[in-house]
Amino acid sequence: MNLPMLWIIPALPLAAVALNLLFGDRLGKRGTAFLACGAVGLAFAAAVRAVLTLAARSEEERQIVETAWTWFRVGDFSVDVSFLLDPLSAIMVLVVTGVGFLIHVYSTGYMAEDPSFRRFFLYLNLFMFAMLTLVLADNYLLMFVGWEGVGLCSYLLIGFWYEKQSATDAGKKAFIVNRIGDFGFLLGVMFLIAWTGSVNYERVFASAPHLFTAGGTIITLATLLMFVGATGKSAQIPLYVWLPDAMEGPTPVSALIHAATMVTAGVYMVVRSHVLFEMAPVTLEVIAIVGAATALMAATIGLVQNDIKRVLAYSTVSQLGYMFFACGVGAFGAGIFHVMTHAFFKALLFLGAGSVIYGMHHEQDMRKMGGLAGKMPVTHATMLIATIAIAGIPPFAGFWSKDEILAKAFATGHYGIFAAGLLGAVMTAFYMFRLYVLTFQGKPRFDENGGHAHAHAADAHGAHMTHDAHGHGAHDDHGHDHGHGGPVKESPWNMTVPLSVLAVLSVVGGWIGIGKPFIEGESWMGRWLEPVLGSGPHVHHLAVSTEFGLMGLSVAVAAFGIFMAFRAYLQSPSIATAMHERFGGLHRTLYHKYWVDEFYGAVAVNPVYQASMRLWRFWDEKVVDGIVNGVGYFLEGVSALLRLFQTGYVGTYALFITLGVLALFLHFLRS
Amino acid sequence: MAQLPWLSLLVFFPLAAAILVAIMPANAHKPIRWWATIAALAEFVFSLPLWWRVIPGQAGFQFEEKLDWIPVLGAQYHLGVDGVSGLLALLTTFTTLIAILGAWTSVEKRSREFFALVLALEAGMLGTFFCLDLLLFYVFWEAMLIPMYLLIGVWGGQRRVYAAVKFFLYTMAGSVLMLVAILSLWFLQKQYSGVPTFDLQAFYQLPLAPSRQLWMFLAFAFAFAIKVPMFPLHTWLPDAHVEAPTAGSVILAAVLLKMGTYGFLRFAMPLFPNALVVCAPYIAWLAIIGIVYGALVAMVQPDLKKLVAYSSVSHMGFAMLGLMAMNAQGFAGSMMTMLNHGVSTGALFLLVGVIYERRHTRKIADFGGLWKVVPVYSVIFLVVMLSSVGLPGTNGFIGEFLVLLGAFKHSVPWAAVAATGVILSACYMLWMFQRVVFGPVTHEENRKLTDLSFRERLVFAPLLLLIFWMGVAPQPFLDRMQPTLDRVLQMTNDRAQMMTASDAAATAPLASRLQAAPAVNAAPAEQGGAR
Amino acid sequence: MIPTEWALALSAVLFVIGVVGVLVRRNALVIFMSIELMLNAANLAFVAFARQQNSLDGQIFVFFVMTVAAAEVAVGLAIIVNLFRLRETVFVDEINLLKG
Amino acid sequence: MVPYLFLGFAALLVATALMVILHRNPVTSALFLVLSFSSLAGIYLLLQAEFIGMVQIIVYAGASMVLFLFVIMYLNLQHDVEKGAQIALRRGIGWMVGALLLLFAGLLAKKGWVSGPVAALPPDTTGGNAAAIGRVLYSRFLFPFEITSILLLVAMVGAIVLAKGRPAPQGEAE
Repeated sequence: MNLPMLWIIPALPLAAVALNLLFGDRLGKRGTAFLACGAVGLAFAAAVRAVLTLAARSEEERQIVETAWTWFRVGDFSVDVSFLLDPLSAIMVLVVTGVGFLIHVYSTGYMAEDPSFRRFFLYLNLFMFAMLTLVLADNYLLMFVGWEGVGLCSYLLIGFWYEKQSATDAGKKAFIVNRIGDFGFLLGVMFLIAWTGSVNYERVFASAPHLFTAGGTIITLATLLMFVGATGKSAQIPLYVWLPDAMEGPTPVSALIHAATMVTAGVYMVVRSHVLFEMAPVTLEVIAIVGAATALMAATIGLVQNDIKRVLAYSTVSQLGYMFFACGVGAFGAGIFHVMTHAFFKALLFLGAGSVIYGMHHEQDMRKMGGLAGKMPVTHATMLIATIAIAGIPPFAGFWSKDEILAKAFATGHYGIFAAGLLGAVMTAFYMFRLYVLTFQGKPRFDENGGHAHAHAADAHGAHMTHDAHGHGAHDDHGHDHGHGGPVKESPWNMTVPLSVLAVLSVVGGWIGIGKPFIEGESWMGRWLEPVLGSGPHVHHLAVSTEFGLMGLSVAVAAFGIFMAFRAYLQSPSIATAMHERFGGLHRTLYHKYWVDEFYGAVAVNPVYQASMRLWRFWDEKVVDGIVNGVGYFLEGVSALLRLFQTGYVGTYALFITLGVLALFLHFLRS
Repeated sequence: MAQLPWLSLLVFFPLAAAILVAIMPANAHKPIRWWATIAALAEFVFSLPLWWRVIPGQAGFQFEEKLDWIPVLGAQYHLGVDGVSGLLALLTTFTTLIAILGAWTSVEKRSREFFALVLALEAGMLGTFFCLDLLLFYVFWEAMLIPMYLLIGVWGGQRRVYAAVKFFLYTMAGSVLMLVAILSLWFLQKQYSGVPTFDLQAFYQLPLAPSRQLWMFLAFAFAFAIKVPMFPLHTWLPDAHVEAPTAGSVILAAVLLKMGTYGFLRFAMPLFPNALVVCAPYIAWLAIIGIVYGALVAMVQPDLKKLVAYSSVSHMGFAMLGLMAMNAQGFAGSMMTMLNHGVSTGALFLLVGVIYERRHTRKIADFGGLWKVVPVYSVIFLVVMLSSVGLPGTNGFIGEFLVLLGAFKHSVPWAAVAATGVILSACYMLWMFQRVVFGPVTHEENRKLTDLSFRERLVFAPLLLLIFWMGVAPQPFLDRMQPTLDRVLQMTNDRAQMMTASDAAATAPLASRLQAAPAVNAAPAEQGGAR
Repeated sequence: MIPTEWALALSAVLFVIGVVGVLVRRNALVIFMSIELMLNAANLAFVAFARQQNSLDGQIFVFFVMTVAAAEVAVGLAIIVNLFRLRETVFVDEINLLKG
Repeated sequence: MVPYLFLGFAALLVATALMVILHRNPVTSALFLVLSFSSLAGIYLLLQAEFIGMVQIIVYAGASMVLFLFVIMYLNLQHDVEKGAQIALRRGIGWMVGALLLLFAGLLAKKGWVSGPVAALPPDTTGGNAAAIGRVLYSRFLFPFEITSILLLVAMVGAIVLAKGRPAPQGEAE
């Protein structure tokens, strides 16, 4: 057993960053790609080795802690840079390095012709480092390092094409919105420090039951604040607004950061702190409601978006909502399970979308696609798998996790949330298959001989909505000089291979979570997580018949959604058009995402800006400086008065001298 | 004792170098800057032992030097160093070297006088940090003002005279009050012990009736608050920074502002602990207002330097808040924030100076798309900006976090409001960065910008190194400052209790020489709090 | 024997005449003469005291005062001449170069 | 006899001094000043300051006043015009202040008067005091005396430089 083995995992990508910085200009594209992918591949290998080591231990000992050094120590408070591998972080680290590796490989194809190839991989590796720090940290503060680090990389990668205003805007928005969440998270962590005196998970969780009263104000406040952090990172109401805009980044980034890994950090954090959250039922309730509301709201918005990546973005927000309400109803294991399956199929969806976009020469508007199934067979097949997975059809991965969440919600008596989840599932199936149909089925709505099918293309719906306040559907026209023209064809191998691998995972990935009605006892996943999560959220187990009933219901609604999508967009597009016309106002509201961005702009961004301007122009320059300058002017005025005595005539001066002498005489006379 | 008067040498070597530079031929630009650089480098190397020779565990003053200065008054030439002043002195010598290197090509007129003044300023700053005699402190404090005044007034921008006079008068207004307080301390000390002295350590032993402390504390606090600068007294800073030459801005931000917080830590707080307890909430709220206010106003600045200047107001608000929290984390955080601010904001000013030198404008609107033209510059800018924003892993985070933690332990609302500064700092910095570095190149002039020269890279390399060192492994810094900070904290609390206890009895003979202050609530500093 | 008081009284009167002269006249030359009068009033006092104390020191002082007065006259008149060349006047109320 | 002489000289002195400041013609003023200096010299003689009295005649009444007259004539000054309300006001203030000064001085003198030690020995008046002054001047006061000579030299140079005026504009090649 040659420890250390944990710190090497985040260190590998970091080393790649350093090497890239120092020697990147001499490596060339191949070298850079090799370096970046190699580092992440090695990190994956190291992670596998570490997890195997972990798995080899008995259940009680499944925890590896490695302390690198003391970060800082002030008074009685000290923070270590130390890493923790337990079953929970094991899942995360495998997902992150595994999916991350695939996406790195994919990126070598997708970004092949970008002039900033090297910079892209630099950021990507940096992201891997930060994300691995986040999941491997053994205390909240080190987690916060990763937490902010991924935020930074997200910022850099969203704004990767920095010459595009909308991209840098989106990056900035992501960072600032995340910061609002971080503000909450930081305060929450401070509550923990103030009461428990530590940020170390083990110590906090061990002492929490003695220090906090379950359901008390303090623990509720602390967990709520931490949840604010989670809403920022994981794009929940009210801080979800940055994620759809984040689609300005290159597609592999969307896949890696905004689908598979970073956005699930909030869920990970909540699950990691489940000991605390379980002590605060009010917070859990809030999480459940927020999660369900987000799942529904994002799904409704996703119904009408035309940009392929935006549909996926809202779908991600919606799926994150599922994860949160899983946590909210106490099904932390189910939440993490969904994190994992979602990572597989959503990464696949994004990469598939990327492949489509790549094939379509950076066209992202689904209204200008169609009929790609034959032209891009691998992409089509893998995308179809992922779409089925997310729609929740057994035995694909998404079914198992989503069903577990819904079942847990039902079992814990959260019927309203269960209903919302079910409704969300219908919409998910609908909009995902809408995406699939519009992209791969039907007739091509573009010039098949190459070139863009610009706005003349058949516009199935929403033509009246070409006005676009936020630059949606902007193409990735960022100086790529390739492929404006030429027929649509399948992507190269380094893009299709990752797609295939992820497709396999999207099918089989859910099987580890097959539990109760099919096998005896807890699912494999549940047993694996037991050392961390305890023996499960002790819900009254449902009868087998109920379980099967719920499954049937969930499959049924998914099938209904799929059927509707095919019907409205493939068989008789008139239905879709008719619906849009019938519910124009609703459609507009959805298309404009309930005008939330505009609302935030009106109530937060603009007032703050205006107020700042006033503060500066009025308070600083008029009031404070006015007083300062006023003192100056006052003294100047007094001096001006005194100056009147300085006539410049010697006679006057002589008179004053004499008067002075007289005064002196008077003084002597009086004394 | 054959010990070298090391601290005196540290203080007076730059002065000697300044004089030597000043008598060089006026138009020998090259030799002048070379010699100035060599002097600053020698001084820095010479000060490096402060890092390891000042023994961290030993809390008191070390390397003390004591000579009679004005025996009648009991004023002494008394120098000494401890963890806090040692670190700040290191920051000073380091910053001066960086500033001189950074100003190599930017100063064309009267370069001889310029470099001489920078070196003289260094002497003044070091003296201020080292001296342990209040009269001497006052002398250094004022002496420091003159070179800075000239640097702004002669080498500044368009409104340099206004800015220089404003800077001078603001600081003077405060320091005059401080002088009065120093003198009244002296009288009280003389009455108490019969021996006239300005010695700081003697004052540390002087019991003062809580009712009497308030006015003296306010006088000290006013002087230091102007220097920090705290919220309503900050308006000299944007003007001074905008008009000052780059080197002046760097030194002003990196060191001069620290004089204020250092003054609180060394003088105002331990000397007048009971008054501090009364005033701390007000000062803390002013600091918090400063944090938010500075950030908000920074957001709307059209001028790069002004933006950085207002961000200084915000950052120094953190430093003050940490002090007012009156606990180990707050103190350490405050001290870290001082060092961080010195490094990060100094670097920011240098960065602004670099493009100013090339383009002769500081308007944000005049830039855009710099990443394409000057990538190395942009990357450095990015790192420095992130450190200023307080990204974990860079130095900024440690300070901010510790301050917030300290504030949180003292009062949750303090931390809650102050933490919004974390959001706002991201807002103004990222927005500025986006407008300057991202986007397409909108001004043709910017296409011809040249990237950093070797000398400039040499300037930024140590700054970046420090940013990461202090962010990743700040413990060496914390180890050095903590014994001292603990001692200050201990002393402040002890004195507060002692004087509360002995208010009526022991200090009765002193009578009410100073006007009695309003009744003092003499609860110990740990009040409210999270416990 | 003349009482010292008499001489002092005379000195005072002479001095006041000088003062009045400075105050009421506008001709620089006459003002200058008035100043000479005041100087002489001082000299008179010196001499009177010297006699009272039977010491020569007072007279020596007078001697020095006279020297200084002579120098002053020379330089002062030169200044007045210069001023006249510049301003074509010797009236002090037409000259306010001292005004700030 | 001596007191009467003193009173006579004093009256003459005050009268001529008043004429100095009252007469409109500067030449006349100067001439009255000569007269007043001469009477002062007489008073000096009465006060047993023979050397000073002589020097007063030579230096003041002689040299200085010649200079005055020379300047007045050089500048070709006529009667001063003293008209207008402002000048009248000035005159009023001037006389009032003068009167007040004299009054206060008198009051002060009345209020308290330390007469100081009176010489024990009667002053030696035989043959004047020039020799005695010379002895003191060249021994005890030698240094101030030399300094005075330098002062005079400086004054001389200064007067010449000042009176010479500025060089003609074309001389300054700029």
